[in-house]
Amino acid sequence: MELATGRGKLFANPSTRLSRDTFSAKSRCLTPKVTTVAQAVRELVRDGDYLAIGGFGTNRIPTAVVHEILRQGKQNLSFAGHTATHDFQILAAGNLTGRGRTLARVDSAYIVGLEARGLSPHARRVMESGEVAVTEWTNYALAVRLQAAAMGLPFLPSKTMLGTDTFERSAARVIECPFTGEKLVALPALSPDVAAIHVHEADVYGNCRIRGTTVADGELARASKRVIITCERLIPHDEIRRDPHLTAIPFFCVDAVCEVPFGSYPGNMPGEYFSDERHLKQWLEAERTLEDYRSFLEHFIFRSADFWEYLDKCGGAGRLQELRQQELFFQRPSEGTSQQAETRR
Amino acid sequence: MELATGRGKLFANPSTRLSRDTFSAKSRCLTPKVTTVAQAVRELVRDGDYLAIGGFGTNRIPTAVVHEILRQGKQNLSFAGHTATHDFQILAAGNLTGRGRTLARVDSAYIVGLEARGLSPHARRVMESGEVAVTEWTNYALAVRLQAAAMGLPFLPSKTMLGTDTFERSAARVIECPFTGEKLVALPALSPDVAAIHVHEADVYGNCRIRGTTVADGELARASKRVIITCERLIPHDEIRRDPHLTAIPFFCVDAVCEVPFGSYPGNMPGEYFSDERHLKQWLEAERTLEDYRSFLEHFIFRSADFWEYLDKCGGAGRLQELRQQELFFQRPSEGTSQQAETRR
Amino acid sequence: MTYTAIELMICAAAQALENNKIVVVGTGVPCAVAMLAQRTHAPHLTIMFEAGGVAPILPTMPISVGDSRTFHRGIMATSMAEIMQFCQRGLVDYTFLGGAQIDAYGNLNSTVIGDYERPKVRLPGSGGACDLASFCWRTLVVTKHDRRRFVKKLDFLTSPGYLTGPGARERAGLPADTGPYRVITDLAVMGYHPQTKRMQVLSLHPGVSWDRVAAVTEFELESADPLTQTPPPTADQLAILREEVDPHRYILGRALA
Amino acid sequence: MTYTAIELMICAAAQALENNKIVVVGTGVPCAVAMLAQRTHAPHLTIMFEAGGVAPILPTMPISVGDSRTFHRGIMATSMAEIMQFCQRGLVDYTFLGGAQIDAYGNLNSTVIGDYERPKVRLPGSGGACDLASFCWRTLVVTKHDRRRFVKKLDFLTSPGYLTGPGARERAGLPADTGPYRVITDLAVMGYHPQTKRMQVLSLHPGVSWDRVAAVTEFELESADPLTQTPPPTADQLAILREEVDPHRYILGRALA
Repeated sequence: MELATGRGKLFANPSTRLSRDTFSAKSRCLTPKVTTVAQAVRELVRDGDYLAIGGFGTNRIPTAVVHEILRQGKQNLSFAGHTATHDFQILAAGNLTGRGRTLARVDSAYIVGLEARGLSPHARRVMESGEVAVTEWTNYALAVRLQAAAMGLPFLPSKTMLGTDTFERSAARVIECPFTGEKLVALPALSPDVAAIHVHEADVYGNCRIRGTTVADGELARASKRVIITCERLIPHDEIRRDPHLTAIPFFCVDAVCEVPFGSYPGNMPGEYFSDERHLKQWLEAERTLEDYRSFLEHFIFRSADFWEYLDKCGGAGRLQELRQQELFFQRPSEGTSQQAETRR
Repeated sequence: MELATGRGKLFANPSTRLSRDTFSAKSRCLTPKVTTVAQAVRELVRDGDYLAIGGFGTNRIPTAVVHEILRQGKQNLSFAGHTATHDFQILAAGNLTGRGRTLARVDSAYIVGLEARGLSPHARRVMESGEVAVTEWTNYALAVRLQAAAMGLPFLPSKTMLGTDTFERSAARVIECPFTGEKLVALPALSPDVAAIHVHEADVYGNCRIRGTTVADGELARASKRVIITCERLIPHDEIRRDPHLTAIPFFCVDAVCEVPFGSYPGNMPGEYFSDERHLKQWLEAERTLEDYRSFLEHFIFRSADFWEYLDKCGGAGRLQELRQQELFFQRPSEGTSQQAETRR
Repeated sequence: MTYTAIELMICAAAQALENNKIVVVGTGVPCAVAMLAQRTHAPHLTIMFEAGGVAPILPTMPISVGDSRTFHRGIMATSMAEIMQFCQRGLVDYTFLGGAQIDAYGNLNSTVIGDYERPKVRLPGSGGACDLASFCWRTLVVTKHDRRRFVKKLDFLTSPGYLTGPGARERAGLPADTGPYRVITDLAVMGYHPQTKRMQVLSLHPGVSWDRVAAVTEFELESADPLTQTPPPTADQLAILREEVDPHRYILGRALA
Repeated sequence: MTYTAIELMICAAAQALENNKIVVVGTGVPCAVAMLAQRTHAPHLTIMFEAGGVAPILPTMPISVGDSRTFHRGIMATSMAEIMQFCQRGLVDYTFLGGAQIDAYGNLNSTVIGDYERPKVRLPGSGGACDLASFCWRTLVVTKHDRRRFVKKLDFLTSPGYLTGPGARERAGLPADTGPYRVITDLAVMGYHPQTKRMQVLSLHPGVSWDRVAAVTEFELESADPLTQTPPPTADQLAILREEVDPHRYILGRALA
């Protein structure tokens, strides 16, 4: 019997020969890697790269890096859209706004939506325009694809997507278990060219700690050829060595470390600050017409020199303290549509 | 071209149908599971079971459970020998000593040796007697087999064992990657009937914390049908909830929780106490002749009511404090052959 | 005691969850359902969120399935892969899913409206839905009942229900004995016929007629025998729902989506 | 300055390790080799242990590759699978292995002496050796040179060297460009011929003749051209080795195994 093959395009080569050669050449030197976001993006994100973003859409995301990718006008990227919500929304602003085409190819598990907050009008425009090639996956499928690359394997099996159009539009293949004959879906390894991940704490070498859920960032940091870390706080190297079982990402996976307090804003950072639902709502509203959206982007992104300026425009230290108190005392999120539809991703 | 198949026997069925049905029936109730080692072994270890032991041979091992398996005369077990050193040595004492046959089948990655301390004479006798069936694997292969079961898959691929007699005597199969054509070794899932794991801290429900390396115990706890936890200390449930990202094993994987301070003795427990190299040397020496060994076992195991009595016979609280100070102040291990050969496993 | 459609739906859905089981939920209604069940007949129902939160004590409704509430005082904060693997190996009993379209076999579409290549509306896609629908023992859907949603043919099959009917999941390679379990709408509670695997009405909500349900369902609905009436929420359920589960009326206060 | 055979072996092996690389070691001699390299020319050599220890600051020699010294003040304490996966994806440069037998292609036996079904001696088996020999870029062996060990034909091929010769690793499916790199004994330092992949003597230790090496090697040894003399340990190396790496003479004080 013929085994099914998805007809989606594969945007990254799963060969371990290629990825082993890349990892072989990667520096293992325990050397300080602290730099600015602008410098990190300039050196490590290249036109045409396959990009992946850590966190979970509006939670523990490296916002500053995503803004900077827009500001530097990076073009023609492939993107891993696993629960990509606000991060995807920002990247989509590089398409159809007169600044070329930031996104060219998307491996999609969850895109264009912001969970219960609704769909992003501009991300919809971009994805409905036909100028971005899409291949379908699921959140788990993308996590497994990263895991395969992290393990140094060309594929891993799973039991997801069987029998669906999601499979049909993926680039996965059905295989049979050599022991039991069970049908399985083989998921090709995904080794992004570059990943950006926001963490709670890192030392200057890139040893990182994450509090709370890790989503797929353990796998992502290990799968990616180049890794940019933004962190809420730099911590002394000695602190890492005091409790080595708390390290989530080791230094030899990391290429750049940027200290960006409130770096997940307007997203949530566990134990630090809650998401700014007011700003996220404002953003969604600004997207309704292209004209409004371009002014919004000019103001918040392109005419901001850096992330500090963006934070100031969003209410600065006072607003950030409110979000901090919401996180720590579980107050009701101020305003915002917050919870509109129960439809889950 | 014909793809190679190992000719070793498979001692556990990798079918996910079977394991899903077992996990479906497993209790998910947040109910206290504290019991004695004797009771846990009586209820959860059955003749003919596939058994696996956590830790790393002489590090963080559930010694009390292994002793109790001997004392209760469990028979005809299959065993996962991934860096099984002192744990294997204890179990092998149930063969050729007039108490039937404790070990019947062994998936071997590392057995009969105690790392630099040398080979166990009695474990050699047992394994050279022909009364135990063996299939060969590697440490990573067994970790991956557990990981496959933990993931709910019938197999996982790897790049180990290719081209070796280890493969030839395994029950693995060579497959080709459906994307790249690379040759890979398919490793069948291993879901032990019962596992025993020693941890630093657990609450009464079985939520566990491990300090330091986890070896393969994350996978083992998730792969196994029944899990016995011994812990250095019970801690309040609230303490688990204070820092949920420190939990290594969640309660719904666990069937019994036994508080056994110094439970890894004569092995090392990170941050708690060092291995008792003197006792381990004494043990190896007692094994030289069967007669000596039987008296040794009578004294230390069979005529001890429980683990407390064993600890008393080994020097009791005074000796334990010495080992504690060795661990915390890195004193020279007292006596013992310790480091005899550089041959690594 | 008066109650709203959303209150009835939440109470009816909560009844479908047994004690001592594990459920993976999203934000919004499913989260309220699980919280209500915990506070009534199922105190030992364990809640998980796909981003990695396990058994939180929810201080308030999460806004995102990855926000910090989802593991607040939880027993574990782990990874997405770990949660999915608990599901893949058969440890997770229930999940709640939604979608823009559902068909008679409980298949769901959350990817596109219109043609895939030139979509009228690009929706988010599977997210974790296809994974959860594949792995969990029982899939529940809580949704508004309308004809755009209950369709004969999906524009895109994102997440598997019973696919094309009896045995189709198993033939496709999905784990045996898994699949759609309940659909709870503002009009009725539906299950699936044990043989045909087609959606069937188990109970109509108080005051709702068969014809009204049939009129907003594009496919032919079967009827259970006997067809009963959904029990209205009890005063206890309503009090807990309004005072403890959703005191700020995040969910109870909004229009049915 | 006088030195022992084991001191010479450790110093010669340390010279083979470059700075800014990663090495997976076991206990005993390989651990001393890596510690000496760190304290001389390779301060940024990262040490890993297969049970999960990453980049420890070793307070004293570990007794087990899983004991608490192996992650003392390390940068990470993780799992065995994670360490092996660092290796499998090409991040680990060196590993040290041993065995009861080694052949001309650097294949190793640590499983049985005699027939597999009725072994004369049952040895531990692969442990992590076959994994590390498969995944790491370069495999080193430090061992006593004798005829029982340097054999024409292994009783059992536990861990892969170059298997049957050029291209055999790649044909078997092992990662390209990996394999045996150095064998350091009490008599000589050996590498492998770039074309034939057979073991060849790179340098003889001071005072050791070719015939003496050939006499304790069952297979035909090739010779590098030019064949040099192993540089004796420097005073610096010896001082660091004796005073810092192994002050208690755990390794330096024992007979050659």
